[in-house]
Amino acid sequence: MTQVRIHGRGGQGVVTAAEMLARAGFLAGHEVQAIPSFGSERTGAPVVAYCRFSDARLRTREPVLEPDVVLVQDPTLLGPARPFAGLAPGGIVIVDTTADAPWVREHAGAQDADARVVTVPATRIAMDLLGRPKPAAAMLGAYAGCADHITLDAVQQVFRARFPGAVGEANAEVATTAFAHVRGDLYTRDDSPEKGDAAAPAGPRIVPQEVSRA
Amino acid sequence: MREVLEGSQAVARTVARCRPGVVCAYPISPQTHIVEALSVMARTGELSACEYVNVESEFSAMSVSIGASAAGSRAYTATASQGLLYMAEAVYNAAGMGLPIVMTVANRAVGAPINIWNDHSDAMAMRDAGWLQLYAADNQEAADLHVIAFAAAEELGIPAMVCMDGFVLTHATDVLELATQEQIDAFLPPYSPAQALDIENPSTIGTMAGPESFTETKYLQHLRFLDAAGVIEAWSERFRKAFGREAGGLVARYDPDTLDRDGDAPPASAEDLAVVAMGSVVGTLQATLAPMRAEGLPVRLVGIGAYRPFPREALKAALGDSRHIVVVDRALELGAGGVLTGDVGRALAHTGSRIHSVVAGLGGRPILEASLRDAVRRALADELPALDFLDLKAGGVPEPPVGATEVAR
Amino acid sequence: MSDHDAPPTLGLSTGPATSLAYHTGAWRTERPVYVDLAPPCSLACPSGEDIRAWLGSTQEGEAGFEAAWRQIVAANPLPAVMGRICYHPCQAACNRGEVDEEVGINAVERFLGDTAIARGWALPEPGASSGRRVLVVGSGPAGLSAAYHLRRRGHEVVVREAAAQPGGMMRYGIPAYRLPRDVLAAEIRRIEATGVRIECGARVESLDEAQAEFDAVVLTVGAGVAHHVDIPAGAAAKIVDAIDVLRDVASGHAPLLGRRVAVYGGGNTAMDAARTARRLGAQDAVVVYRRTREQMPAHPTELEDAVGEGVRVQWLSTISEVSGPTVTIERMELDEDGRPRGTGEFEELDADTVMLAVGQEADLSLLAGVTDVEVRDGVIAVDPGTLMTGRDGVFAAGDASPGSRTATFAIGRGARAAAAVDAWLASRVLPAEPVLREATADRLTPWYYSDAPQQHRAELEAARRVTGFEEVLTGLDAEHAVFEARRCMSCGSCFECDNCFGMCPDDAIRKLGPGMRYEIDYDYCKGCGICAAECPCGAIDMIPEVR
Amino acid sequence: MSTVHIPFLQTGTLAVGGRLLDDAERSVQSHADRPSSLTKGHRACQGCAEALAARWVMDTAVEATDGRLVVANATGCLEVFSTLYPESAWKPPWIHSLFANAAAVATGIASSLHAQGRDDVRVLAQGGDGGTVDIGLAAVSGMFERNDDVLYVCYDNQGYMNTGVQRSSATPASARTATTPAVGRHPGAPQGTGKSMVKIAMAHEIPYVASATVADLRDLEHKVRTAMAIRGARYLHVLVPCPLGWGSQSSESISLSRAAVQSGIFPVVEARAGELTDVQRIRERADVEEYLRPQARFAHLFKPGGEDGLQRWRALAEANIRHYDLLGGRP
Repeated sequence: MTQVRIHGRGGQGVVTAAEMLARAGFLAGHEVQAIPSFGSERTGAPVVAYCRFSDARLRTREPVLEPDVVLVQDPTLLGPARPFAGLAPGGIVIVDTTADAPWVREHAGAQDADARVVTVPATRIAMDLLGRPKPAAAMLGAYAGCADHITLDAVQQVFRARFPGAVGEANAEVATTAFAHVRGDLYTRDDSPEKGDAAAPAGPRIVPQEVSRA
Repeated sequence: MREVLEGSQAVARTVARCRPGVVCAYPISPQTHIVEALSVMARTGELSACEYVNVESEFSAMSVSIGASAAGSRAYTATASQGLLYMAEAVYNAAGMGLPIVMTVANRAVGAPINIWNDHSDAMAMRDAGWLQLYAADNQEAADLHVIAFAAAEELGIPAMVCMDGFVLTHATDVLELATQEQIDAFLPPYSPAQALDIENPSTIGTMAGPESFTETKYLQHLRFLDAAGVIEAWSERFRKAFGREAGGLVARYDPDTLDRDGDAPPASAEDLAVVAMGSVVGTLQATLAPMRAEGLPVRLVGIGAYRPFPREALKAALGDSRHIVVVDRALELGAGGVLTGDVGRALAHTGSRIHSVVAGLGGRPILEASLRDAVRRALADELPALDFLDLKAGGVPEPPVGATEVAR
Repeated sequence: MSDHDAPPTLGLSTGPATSLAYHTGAWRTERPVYVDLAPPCSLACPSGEDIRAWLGSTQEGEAGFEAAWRQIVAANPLPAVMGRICYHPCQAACNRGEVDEEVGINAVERFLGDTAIARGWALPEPGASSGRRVLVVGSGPAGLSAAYHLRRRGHEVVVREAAAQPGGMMRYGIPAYRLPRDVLAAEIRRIEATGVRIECGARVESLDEAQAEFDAVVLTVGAGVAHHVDIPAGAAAKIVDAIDVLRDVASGHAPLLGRRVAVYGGGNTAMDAARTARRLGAQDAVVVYRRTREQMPAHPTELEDAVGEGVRVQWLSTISEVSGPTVTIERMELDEDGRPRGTGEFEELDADTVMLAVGQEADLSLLAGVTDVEVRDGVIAVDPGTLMTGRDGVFAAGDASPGSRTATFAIGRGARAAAAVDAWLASRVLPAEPVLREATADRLTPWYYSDAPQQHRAELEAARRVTGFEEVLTGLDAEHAVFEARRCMSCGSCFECDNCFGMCPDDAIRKLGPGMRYEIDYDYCKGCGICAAECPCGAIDMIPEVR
Repeated sequence: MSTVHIPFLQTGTLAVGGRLLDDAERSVQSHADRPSSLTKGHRACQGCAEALAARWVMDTAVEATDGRLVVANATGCLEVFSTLYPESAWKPPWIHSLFANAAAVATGIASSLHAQGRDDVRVLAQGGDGGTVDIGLAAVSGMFERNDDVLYVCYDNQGYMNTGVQRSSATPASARTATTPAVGRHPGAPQGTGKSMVKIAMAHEIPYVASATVADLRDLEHKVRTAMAIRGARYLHVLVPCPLGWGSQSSESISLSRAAVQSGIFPVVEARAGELTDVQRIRERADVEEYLRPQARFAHLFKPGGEDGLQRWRALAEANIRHYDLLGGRP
């Protein structure tokens, strides 16, 4: 079972991201579950949503406490939302920022966390290609770029299905760009102490920007 | 076709495929996604020959449903929490009038303090309103239950609530398989109202009953309600045969080891600790108990499908010889304990059972597997008190910040 | 579908109109009952006409005219006459007067009378012959009425009239401008057509002889002899009796009265005399009357008409002396009892002729030497119920008997005398006239009657009136007669307005169909009294429920 | 019973019947075979104007719809006195649900009928002033605002008579009720309170709003017929004297209504889409005393100290007369 936690702010499409992620996971052949942690929050307030992938039918309804993957749609949440909390050893943290992984670790107070930190300027990409600060597709594209739970193709499919027409296409492009960004920046932005251990970017396995410290 | 759907969408689509004539609702979290979806379908024509009525209150929502049902339409509404209480008078009325309205209750806590998150205190407040109360363990069942609810309600002339945990289910996205239009058309008989307002055969509906007839009226309602258990069981069984999956029923049994739902699972035995629960916590319990069984712990799970009528016999049958019961309860009867526990206790009267009430998940507090596991372990170790509040924080409610206190003064 | 056997709980629905099983009539402490009360118009009609009934028929228009006329002549054989000369006390009593204006009953009666003449409607056929013969002495309204009603009862009737023409005061006392002679003649002829024989110029001289010839005798000799007052008068004074003048005018021998005429008196004859004087050329006609307007016996409308024609009235005045063309008048005043007394103040008035209209007396020469027929206060004393005089088989009615000296009273008494004669001839006891409950104004709910003004007969211009003896008032046309009749409020008698039926909160009144009125369903009537309160015409009583 | 001669009379349209009228001009109530939708055997008090008005309204609506009428009734006197199980005094299909929800139940019925393609069947909702002006106002307002195809009729007897004559927001100033007793310095209902449901309805700009009384059957029937010829939300407010609550004689229910109109206290109006379109003029002007004095609930106005209250009533009548031009320009 893979568990994902998504942090963001109201209006950024956090809940949509969780649902799209679940849908993409379903297309990848998983049993899936998306659980938004809804509040009475309005636009701008911190929001959390969860997603699970599993090969067996999902039963539990508890929130994700020990995520394998954390998506942070807003770097200002790095401190208050404690995105590294409960992160499974070697878990992935994908952050929407133009900054780099060390900056993320610093601002999250997670310099020594056993995690792989990946950054992607998701909102910027979304603004460029979609014209709106909706980073979900970019975040999922980045996710597809650094883990094999979902594919870029599935991400594109679910956004096209949800937003038929131009918006869906734009989101697909956003996802592709983010995907490429993650892949392309793999070595240039890598701040991993074990830089030299990084696997080559060839083959089906996608190599994240930051590799596990394990 | 298995698909990924939000629970509310699943319910809305299934309700639409039941072909209601009138859908009327007033928005309240966490019911909104359901009625929003229905309003869209009414506009797009996906929901045809149906009036979607936006009203000014839940009270009117139920009242419109009453009028619609009496006038010969399959009527549907949805609400939660304060909304259910605001319509309370009409909820009782619909039942007394024998109008088979189906209502989704997206279970939510009742204030004060105001709280939009899940527990069962709203539906529990309506437990004696004369409605069937069917609880969904997951979104698949939530959707399927609506089909069963319409069928049973209409056969009985008793309205039905389908209770699904607010947010936990309504807003969760799951993989599920919706009953198709063709399947529902084949399964659900067309609505033929027992007492429609008919200009050809006019009748007076909703008369006043004096002391000379009120008791008898209630007695007949009671008898009918007793019949409801058999009707729910029968429709659930028909559903299982037609759709190849279990939904509804009075009590859900689970395989002792896989914890998969299995109507043929054996009853609990004398050495078993039986955990009784209803709603989405059943899923979390499935996830929690399976590893414990694997450890060899004697634990069984029994789910309550129909809270009203309360399935005393089916529950006793499922509990078998087990005399040690933990009820995971999502509503609190102040000064007493869990509400469901009270019903279980009454069902098990004179059986010599030890019953623990574990009050959990009030006002949206997540129910964690670890906490459940802990409670079960304590029960097995005879360390669980008769009433336990799961994950109760020491020190009570946090103090407000100083500044706020100053302003308040 | 399943094995459940408890019936559905239908929220206690029930069939429609099942409340019929619950009889709310038991709640009642008072019950409404429909009544038929006597309307004030009929109660006030000396002729005894069922005015409400014949107005009712008139309301139906053309189809109802003959029926209406027949309802009149059931009491009064002279509708065209009375429609002109009656002072219509019915109208004074009419409850509609409290709503807007009283119903113009008299005008409608005239319309019906004229219509009957124009269409030649005959009076009812007489009943089977009784073989009895009755003599009626005098052919005034009382005599004609008595004769007509006797004839209807199958008796052979002979009317003997001293004058040359029948009609009595109708012919000789009432000016033609009020009662055209052809109208009078037509209605008398119609009575004769029923078999009544009228012998004119046939003065009855002996009661004994009359009784020998007839089984019964009715004395309706009238009061055609003028009263006289002693007024000191010079030789040149021209003082005449008003009644004589009227009679002369009626006979076609109009006297010369001069340019200035004084009429002494305050009754209707005085008014007729003054108006006749104007027609005969008097430029100044002054009525001299001892008392006040309020005390004047003449009918107010007669006074108004006279004043309208230029007649002056000198109130609280007596003529103390007539000397040549100079009349000396004493001013009067009223004492504590309202009686006039002299003030000692005098004034003078010029008059070429003084007409005395200070009352008339019955000519009772027939009774000279008849001791068993008592004359009291100048009139023949009769039993008030049977109108029989002291002598068996001799009855009296009209102005020669006690009571109001009006044509309408005379007609009523004539009819009563006829009934009494009929009973006497058959040796039956004449039942007393029933005491009827009056439909008083306070019983009515006048709100429901539409506002509608009385249809006044177009009056001829006053100037035109005084130039001759054309009829002063023209009649209503059919449309206006119907309209006027419809102003009748049907006091005390249901006219099926549906108010009770429509306004019963308990749906406890059954409508039985046109002409059938209604029936109260006492199984359900709670006795709220709305039907009685909202009945426009007061035809419902609430009476205590005695169980 | 023998046939008697029945004459025509000039009662115009003031009486229930009147044989001078063409058949088309006759009131529904004058017909021997009228529907009598609220029939005998109901348990209303003697002289109950609500029972009367309800029959008038519904009979007219039944005729106007050719019997295609369904009725939703609020809790209240009307419901209680007509449907004590196992008896019902109603003939049309009729439903009672709750006190506050008649308008919403009616909406439900109308929606259902529309969904069934039965727009030929019309819906009438009715309730007392409490169920309309007070507890049911939200539902009534909602029905108005949505312009649902419902005629809502309020039978206004100016208080909670069913529960023993307590004050409602339709109770007029000075009126004695069980909760505004005629004691103290300001006896009866307080001045300056209460609402005008007609104005509230007009503010919704629904197609048709009218007021009527039991003093004028033709007017009431006309208004019901007019309303039934219109689609959408319609409102009819009928003043119904209550002998019990008003302390009047049971026989006075009609005459009090008449006095209310003729004194100017109760304006009888018609409005379309929020605009006043017709006003019934005063025919025979009455003093407010004609209306007030027969009612025991106003008895204190005629005792020492009551002059101010009486004066306020006169002022109210004058204000209405001015505002609605009830005299039609006459002095």
